[in-house]
Amino acid sequence: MQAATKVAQRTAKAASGDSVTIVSFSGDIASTSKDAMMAAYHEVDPTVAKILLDFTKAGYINSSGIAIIIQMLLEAHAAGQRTIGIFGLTPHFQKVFTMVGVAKYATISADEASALAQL
Amino acid sequence: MQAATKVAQRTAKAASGDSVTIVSFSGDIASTSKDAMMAAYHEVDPTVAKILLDFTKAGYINSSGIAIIIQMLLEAHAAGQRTIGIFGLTPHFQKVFTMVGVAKYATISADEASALAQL
Amino acid sequence: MRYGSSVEVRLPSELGYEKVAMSTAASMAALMGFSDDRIEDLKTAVAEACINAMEHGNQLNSSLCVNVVLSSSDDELEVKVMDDGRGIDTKPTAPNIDRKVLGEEDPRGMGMFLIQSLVDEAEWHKGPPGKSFVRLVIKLDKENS
Amino acid sequence: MRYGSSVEVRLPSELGYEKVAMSTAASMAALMGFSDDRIEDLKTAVAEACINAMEHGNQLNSSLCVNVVLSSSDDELEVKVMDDGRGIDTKPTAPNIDRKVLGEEDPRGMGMFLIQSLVDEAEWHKGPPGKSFVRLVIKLDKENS
Ligand SMILES: Nc1ncnc2c1ncn2[C@@H]1O[C@H](COP(=O)(O)OP(=O)(O)O)[C@@H](O)[C@H]1O
Ligand SMILES: Nc1ncnc2c1ncn2[C@@H]1O[C@H](COP(=O)(O)OP(=O)(O)O)[C@@H](O)[C@H]1O
Repeated sequence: MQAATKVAQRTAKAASGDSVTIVSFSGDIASTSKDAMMAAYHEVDPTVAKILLDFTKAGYINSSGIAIIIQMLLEAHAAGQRTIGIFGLTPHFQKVFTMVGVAKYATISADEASALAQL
Repeated sequence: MQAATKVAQRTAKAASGDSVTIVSFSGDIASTSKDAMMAAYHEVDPTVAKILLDFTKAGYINSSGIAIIIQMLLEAHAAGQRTIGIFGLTPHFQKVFTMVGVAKYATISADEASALAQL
Repeated sequence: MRYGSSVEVRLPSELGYEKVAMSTAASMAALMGFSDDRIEDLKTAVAEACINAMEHGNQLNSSLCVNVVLSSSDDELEVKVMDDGRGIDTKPTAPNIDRKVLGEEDPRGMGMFLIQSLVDEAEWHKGPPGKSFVRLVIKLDKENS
Repeated sequence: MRYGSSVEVRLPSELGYEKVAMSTAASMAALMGFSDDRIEDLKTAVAEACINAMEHGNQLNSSLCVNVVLSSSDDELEVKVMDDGRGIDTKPTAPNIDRKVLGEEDPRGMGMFLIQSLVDEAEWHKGPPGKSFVRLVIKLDKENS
């Protein structure tokens, strides 16, 4: 009943010159997305220090979906030196992510260009 | 309960060089639109021979709304030499207008440029 | 989608509310995987069925509801739109645009024809109050009707 | 909009169907003239309320329905989301992101908080089966909550 979450991974250069891994999610971001999203996160090379989560093509997002992102923040925090940024959320979901506190552990940017400029 | 139909009138040049009056409708095209739409049609100078009805900004269209357009075709037909074209419909409504026969009495074009090219 | 899930919506018999049923039906069809084109067809058919139920069935009596039941199965979505009127059991007839433009036929009278043209199955049933309905079906494997 | 119009939707207790309620609610709010921003707030609140009703109220028992009643008045839209569970009457608490990121708090548990934060009024009521509900209100004159 939920649109299967699809995942893609690519690399980009941050303003600082550092390499950044961008993980893009499309479809619904909900409880059913957990396996696909966490598998995609675990596929990123453990040595990668900067990750951007791209929600440009995400459709419906609910609080169980946000909990999956918090799970990533938890793992990144436990592992130490890894910076996570988020972009591509609509203004509504930028607000929602900020309300629940995600913005304290991940920079939320409107689009890829502004996300890369900050890393 | 229905979004009030708004109307605007302007003039353009057809490919033939003739002057064309474009009447644009926005909002819902439904039974409640009848007075506003027919008043707009009657405001067009009776000597104008070429009229385009612009639905680019129309939202919801139902069969009672299409009946108002047929009423315009009836009046144009009764008055004699007047050509009516329609543009700005989504592919779905281009299909629907064609199904009920409107395309027999009004050329249906995707956009303003192709509508003007045909007049 | 689990076989036999159904969603029910009740609307007041007030013009404009058909748009609420359109959204509900569109969303259910999207869950089932229908294409955007088919969803547009469904939306117009559901709107016309609801307008008829409000106007002709319930005579725009705002204390009467229009009841819309959306039932999904593996390969189709069935929509029943019920009203409290006596219903209708005649088949839709195609509008005659020549007669309409000549003023020989009411410019209206295209709703049932559109419903039948846009969906894969359409049937009208007369019934006791609250049980008159039109039943529409769109099929998942038949992307172009 | 006529004072006191209401729309009712019944959904199966199956995750994903909250999207149907979101569409219905969004469409009703659009008819009433709510801004796109407020409609987004309402959609998220309605989705979270339906998910809770399905999961916690109806324990995802697909034979139980979630009943959503949308009632409009001059200046507000009230949404009641009812389930067959025992309900809840505790107030939502704000998620503690520090504790979540440290693994000291479940990463979930944000639904009720979001509902309360996004709408103008939110109340949870315990009731007999089918009568436990959360009641949400968004107000037309209060464009930013
Ligand atoms: N639900 C209904 N109950 C009773 N009569 C109906 C119903 N739906 C349609 N009809 C009858 O069929 C006629 C044709 O309907 P339709 O093709 O939708 O066009 P319109 O509504 O514009 O008249 C209506 O005028 C009405 O007499
Ligand atoms: N409709 C309901 N019926 C019974 N309990 C509920 C209901 N809604 C919420 N709850 C309880 O409140 C808790 C918090 O809900 P919520 O903040 O939405 O987070 P989550 O659903 O992720 O746990 C739930 O875990 C559940 O115990």
